Amino acid sequence: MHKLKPITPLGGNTPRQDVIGTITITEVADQALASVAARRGQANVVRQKLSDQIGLSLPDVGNAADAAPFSAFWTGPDQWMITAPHESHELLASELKKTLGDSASVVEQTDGWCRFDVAGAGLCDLFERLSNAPVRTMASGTAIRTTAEHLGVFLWRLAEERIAVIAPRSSAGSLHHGLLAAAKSIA
Amino acid sequence: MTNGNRLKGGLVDRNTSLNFRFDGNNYSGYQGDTLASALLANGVRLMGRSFKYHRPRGVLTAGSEEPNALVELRSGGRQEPNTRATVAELYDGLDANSQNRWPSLERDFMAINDRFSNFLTAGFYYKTFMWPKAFWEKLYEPIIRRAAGLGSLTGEHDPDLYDKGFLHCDLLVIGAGPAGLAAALTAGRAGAQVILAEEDFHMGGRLIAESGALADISGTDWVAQIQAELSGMGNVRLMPRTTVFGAYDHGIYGAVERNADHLAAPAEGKPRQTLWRIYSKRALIATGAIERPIAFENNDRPGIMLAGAVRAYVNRWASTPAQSVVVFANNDDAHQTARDLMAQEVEVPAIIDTRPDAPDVEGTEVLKGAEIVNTSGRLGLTSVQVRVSKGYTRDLHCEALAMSGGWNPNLGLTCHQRGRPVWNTDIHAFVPGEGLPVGQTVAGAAKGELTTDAALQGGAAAAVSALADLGITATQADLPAAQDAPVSLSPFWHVKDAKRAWLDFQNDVTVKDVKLAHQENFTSVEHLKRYTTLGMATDQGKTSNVGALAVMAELTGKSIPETGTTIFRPPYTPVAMGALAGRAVGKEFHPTRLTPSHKWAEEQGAVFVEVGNWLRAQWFPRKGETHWRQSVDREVLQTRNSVGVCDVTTLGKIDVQGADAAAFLNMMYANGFAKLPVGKVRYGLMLREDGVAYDDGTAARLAEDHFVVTTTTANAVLVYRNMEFVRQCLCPDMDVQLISTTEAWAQYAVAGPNSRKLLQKIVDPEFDISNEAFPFMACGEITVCGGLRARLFRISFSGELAYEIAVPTRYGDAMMRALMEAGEEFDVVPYGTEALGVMRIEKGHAAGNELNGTTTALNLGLGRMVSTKKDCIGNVLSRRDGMNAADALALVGLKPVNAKDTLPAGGHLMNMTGPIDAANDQGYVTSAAYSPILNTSIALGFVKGGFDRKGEQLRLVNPLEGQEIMVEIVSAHFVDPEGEKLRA
Amino acid sequence: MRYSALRIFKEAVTGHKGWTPQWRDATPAEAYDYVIIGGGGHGLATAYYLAKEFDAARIAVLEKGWIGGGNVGRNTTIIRSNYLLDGNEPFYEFSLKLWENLEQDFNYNAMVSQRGILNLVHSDAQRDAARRRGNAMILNGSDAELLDTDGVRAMYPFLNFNDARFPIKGGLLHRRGGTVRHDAVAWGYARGADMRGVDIIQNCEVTGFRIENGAVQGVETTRGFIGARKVGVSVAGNSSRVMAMAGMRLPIESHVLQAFVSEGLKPFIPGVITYGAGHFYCSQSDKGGLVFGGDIDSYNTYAQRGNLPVVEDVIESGMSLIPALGRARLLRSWGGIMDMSMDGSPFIDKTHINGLYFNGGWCYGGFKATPASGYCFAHLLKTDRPHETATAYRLDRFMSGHMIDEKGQGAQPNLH
Amino acid sequence: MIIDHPLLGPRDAQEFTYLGDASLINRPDWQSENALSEFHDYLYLRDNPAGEHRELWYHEQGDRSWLVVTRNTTTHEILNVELAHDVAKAAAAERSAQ
Repeated sequence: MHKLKPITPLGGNTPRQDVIGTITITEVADQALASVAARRGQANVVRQKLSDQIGLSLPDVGNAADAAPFSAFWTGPDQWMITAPHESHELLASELKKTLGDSASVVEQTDGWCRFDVAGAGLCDLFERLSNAPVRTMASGTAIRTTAEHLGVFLWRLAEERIAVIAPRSSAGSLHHGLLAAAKSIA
Repeated sequence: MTNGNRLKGGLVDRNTSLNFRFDGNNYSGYQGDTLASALLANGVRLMGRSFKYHRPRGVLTAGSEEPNALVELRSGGRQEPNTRATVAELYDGLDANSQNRWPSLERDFMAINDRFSNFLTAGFYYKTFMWPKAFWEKLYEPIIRRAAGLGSLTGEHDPDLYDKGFLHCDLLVIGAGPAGLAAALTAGRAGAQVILAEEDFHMGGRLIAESGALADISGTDWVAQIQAELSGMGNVRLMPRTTVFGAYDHGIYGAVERNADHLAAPAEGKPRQTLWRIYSKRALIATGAIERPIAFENNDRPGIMLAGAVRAYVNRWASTPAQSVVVFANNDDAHQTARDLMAQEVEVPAIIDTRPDAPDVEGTEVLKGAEIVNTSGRLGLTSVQVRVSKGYTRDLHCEALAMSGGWNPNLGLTCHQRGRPVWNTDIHAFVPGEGLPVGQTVAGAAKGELTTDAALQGGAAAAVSALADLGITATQADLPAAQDAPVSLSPFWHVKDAKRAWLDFQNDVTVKDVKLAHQENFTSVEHLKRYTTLGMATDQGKTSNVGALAVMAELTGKSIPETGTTIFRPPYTPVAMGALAGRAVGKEFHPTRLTPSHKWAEEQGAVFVEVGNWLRAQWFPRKGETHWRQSVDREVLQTRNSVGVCDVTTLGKIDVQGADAAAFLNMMYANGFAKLPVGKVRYGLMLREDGVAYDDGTAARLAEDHFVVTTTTANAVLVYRNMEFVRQCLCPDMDVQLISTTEAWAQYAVAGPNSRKLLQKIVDPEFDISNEAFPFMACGEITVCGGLRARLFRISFSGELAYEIAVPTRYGDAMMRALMEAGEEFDVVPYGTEALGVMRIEKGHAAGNELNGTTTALNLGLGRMVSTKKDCIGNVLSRRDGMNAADALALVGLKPVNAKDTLPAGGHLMNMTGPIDAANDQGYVTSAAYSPILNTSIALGFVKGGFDRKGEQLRLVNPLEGQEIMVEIVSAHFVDPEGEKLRA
Repeated sequence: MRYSALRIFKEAVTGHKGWTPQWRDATPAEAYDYVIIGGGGHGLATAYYLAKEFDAARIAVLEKGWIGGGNVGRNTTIIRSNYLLDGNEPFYEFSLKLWENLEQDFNYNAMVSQRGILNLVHSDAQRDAARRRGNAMILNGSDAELLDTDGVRAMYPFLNFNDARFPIKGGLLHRRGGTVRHDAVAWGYARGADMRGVDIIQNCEVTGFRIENGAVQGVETTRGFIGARKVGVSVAGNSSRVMAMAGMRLPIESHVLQAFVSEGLKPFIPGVITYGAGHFYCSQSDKGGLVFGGDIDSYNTYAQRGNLPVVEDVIESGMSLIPALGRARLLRSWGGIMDMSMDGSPFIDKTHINGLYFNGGWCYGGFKATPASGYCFAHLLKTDRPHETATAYRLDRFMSGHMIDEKGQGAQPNLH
Repeated sequence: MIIDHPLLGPRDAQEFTYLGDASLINRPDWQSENALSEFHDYLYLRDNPAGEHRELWYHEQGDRSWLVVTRNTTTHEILNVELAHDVAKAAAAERSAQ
């Protein structure tokens, strides 16, 4: 095993957590990500294979789906992002590629992104200061790609009082600053 | 000072006394006061000076339409000029100053303008100040500029925070007067998502300003009841202190919420204001009406106010402008002002009504068919001169005058798109016409229905109908009985033969100015406004436009609607720039992108530079180095002599997969990619469809159906967008999938003769990276440091034996440290963008300065790369004659004839003889650097026909900085022109 | 009537009874030698110079609404001669020289004010580009100075030198650049043209061209047919609409550019500043309003209004450059329709139809070009040859590959 | 503005990048006899109508779809939104059928 020590998107050795008022903002670095894009005309094959082999039924437009330890959310026509714990599935993309073969293009995306899970009462007050997404009417288990703090982000509603915001990793600090500022503003 | 003009009752909290200062004097008021109401209560009528003539002015209105009472509020970085005293909420310690006067509000030197008003008519400046020619800019204009403007900015940075956000609703109700409250109540009870926005800090509109709006309950009490019910509804959001300022496309409204303007300063971490973008399915304009003045001689003295405003001060704020108030009107509505004043025992010497048939009012005399012909009082009204009948005038002593020429629907937001108001002959005012923004309706006084009853009923009905459009069934809320007296008004715009009768108070536009505009053929409304500056002041002519139009109509002999109409532009009232900028200020203006080695580079003391949104290490100073050149030269030399490492993560990376991936890249790049073997990298040039080069990079073939493309840092987003365009729109039948992986991989260039040796210590031993096994332009998926997945590319930007190695970003920091540690024995150096730039210039590689969006493959010396054997973006149009001239610009190297000269990028090139001017321009220098290897300054540049001019000498001219340097045209490949090092 | 200080004095003491219309409301004659379509700045200037410099007879300007109601009445009033490319800079330098003598020339104070324009730079690459541009300006007879950070600070101490996301590293100063009272330009040209016999016909919309045997005979209008030997079209954002009536498609798209003005303030910004790291440029009018703008809204439109994202983008840029702006208020915003060309540069050219001439594609830079555009168009109309400073502004330059692309953005109008 | 994305529903136009006339989908044949003039007309000439306009928008901050939006350029009313990929496929099918 290699000896290289990872750092989190915010540059720490361990993920950062901030509590401001009722809001908790947690840096999440323990999830592997892989994009799956069906090859031409292969969308049904991809759905079938993932359903058969890992029990994951790929979600439709705007939605997410879970089949522990995997989750998936829709990112574009015939495209999804699949997540799984990094600890056990660091090579998620390779695993999926083995499963899917020539039916899909699979790309490792784990470190392309930073993720903050924002939780607590007042969640919607916070996100309506960051994004034009209609967060108050977003159901649990839906995901939307939009902008926040001048960044392209995914907002993934994990639960009534929990939203994951997934943004380009290099801008983690700016996004985090925006989350903190909005949290202070509503605290 | 005492609150001598404070009356009984009102919505001020007499238990909370607040101290404040105006122009250095101390006063006190109550919670619930505005600055204007508190000043009036303290007997202060003089609050400002007009823009042009510096006339003494008092408050005219009780709302955001105020043209006169503008002050500088707060001080230092928080000083806000032109704050309307009528909407500034009083807080303890408020400090305000009058503006546009010197040395004091009472004695204003510039009031001399008023004496010369005969010379300063509308447009006078277009006709003079032209002689002698130089005097305009040297003398006249500086004087005019100094005199211009109202309040001032201190220039200090605004210390407050601003927030921004987005709201969604079924129904946005704008205005919480009777119409708005009835609508919100109706929609709220129906379960719709409702936002009720009110610019005032107190909901209720005229309901809290009038004494008898409702029959069986006080307006204030009813408002409190309804507000309580609405606050209890989860589906209704009440937003007081929120001005909806603009109606934008598709039901989007801009609004600004003043979170902390009623406090001395916002609390720590809290915003002063919040800008909201409201996405509404339907919107209801319930913004009420604005009263209009009457133009007569000297109608602008402090103490002369709108009648409805006087009622608001009396009823809501329990302050009267004076103890003796005359009323002047053309309608019944203003008579209520007299009643309300008398009920509070304020003397009303008379009501002057222009209508011969005006009704009587108990307790005062009504002078019917009379008009005011002049007023007195330099700093405040002392009397009015009334023409009671022809040839007979009478002086009335008073300290305030409440005037009313009728009411104009407040229809600004209906005009922000294409809506043009239409004239309504019942109320003699413009009402909203056709072409309202989609989804918008209007109710109440804003629609021209001026009674309280009509507002309540109309508001509720409008809500029912708006929700019906959305499939939501609502029933009209039960509403109280209300005042429903019909509007009784006889149009009266101005008293004839006045010398100076003001229409636009702030900008000092009088009836005479309109006459002059007419005389000079500025008769269209647009010309009138521009020529006289009517309606151009901070109130956008809310109280003046219609009156001026009426005067123009008289002059042209046309009706008012034939003469024109007035429209308004966003914002409805002026909006603080801070709110429009939100959080995106200072360092947060744009997101900052950090590279994987950023933390490590910081530890090394690197100097960083902005490259787009990225921060990259520019160079790494070492102890003892005092000039950046020392660091950069060292980094270059050490890399060329041994080995250096540079973070190149910022280059765009796009993963291209699919059965047609190779065919797709063939379309994207000017050169061919179909035959690139797996395990190899190729340099590629991308053209725009117009044949101009715009990006270059590499594509590595990892499998038959899998490429990784790199782009320049600057163009990563653009190239990806273009690729998606080609994929989806031009080649829809290809099997290709794209995704950006720029951020997923930390990528380092390892360059220099010892780079292989260094990497051999990092790359796991099962991967042979010897020259034979892994030659120039090879690539492969490998592992490093004992099993970490990585990608290795043998490519070189520096011209040295070099590699780029990529690992998952989270390990980028550790990888950098590992490379440094492994390289210790070779004296490895990290190098920054500056050394990178020097080495690429030495090698003659084009970069952003050369790929400037106007240069072609031919210009860059890459003409042969553009394949004629296949289709690709840009190949057809690159063949146009004008882009293939014999003397086309050619990328060449330049070196100084005198090795000590420094070549400036941006210099132009001239032949050795002949004039130095644009006609003789031979080209320009794109990039320049000091080459520590060659011990001289070198440059790249474009020279006309330059490929055939090697060895020729030119003059590099830089007249901007007074330079002229002799240079020689050389090959752009200053180092290793044969590329032996690359392949070593 | 000649305007003078004496005249103002006389009128002031006699009750301003002597002022006459600044231009007549002419009714259309049956035919003219020259019909100019478009009573904006360029159209009026064309008529003025045709009458004054080229002795042309019988000229009419047709305006569908009121003169000066288009972009000349809704811009940010900047004049400058700081272009990079050979096809452009001589023309804009010619224009600036005409500005410098305009008021005496047409006896109207348009308040030409050369308070300087400063283009800020924020990176080494931008400085290199500024140097190349500054040198091109000087080589074409214009003026330029390269300032370092301290030089910028000395002129504008209130810019963000503390916590700027993109630090100011200098600027290119063009001292002869400045501002003009824009409406006065339209009125001054109108008055000057009117005095020389030009018929200015308002509320006269052109509804078609009468073209016979490949030659224009005149125009159909809402006020009847008007014959013309030569017709010049100068209608900015409406170029495509008007030229479509002659069966032509143009390398032009119409886009909206928003502009903004703050409440009146005491003197704050002496000259014109442009931000190099965001979409923002700003000056302060003689009345005290900060006049500023940024980027176009980016989509094709004929609606004279914009949307909120661009408003926010412009003001974010403004605040990041001038942090004191937070306490000033935005008073008004408006939109003008820009004839955005495919390379960002204009056209002053004949068409394939005899007697039909086209002037357009000014993008959002038309105001500063007004005098030279009018002059060069008049020159072309009268002589059938391009003026020496406007030879590059041809309609066929995309076919021949001679683009004049200052920004290097290629054939996408919303990027210029 | 709000664009009613065929897959995602109403989205703020700010998430999109605008390109221009949807005729840019109909790229000429590079081997055509008149390729130069066809490409000139394709790339440079525009109808630029005041009224209905079919135009390309890219959902850059969304699902990365290119859309063909039919919008009135005088009112900004949006009349139709299609996936450009579908439009391009149909056009390609039509071309090959000819």
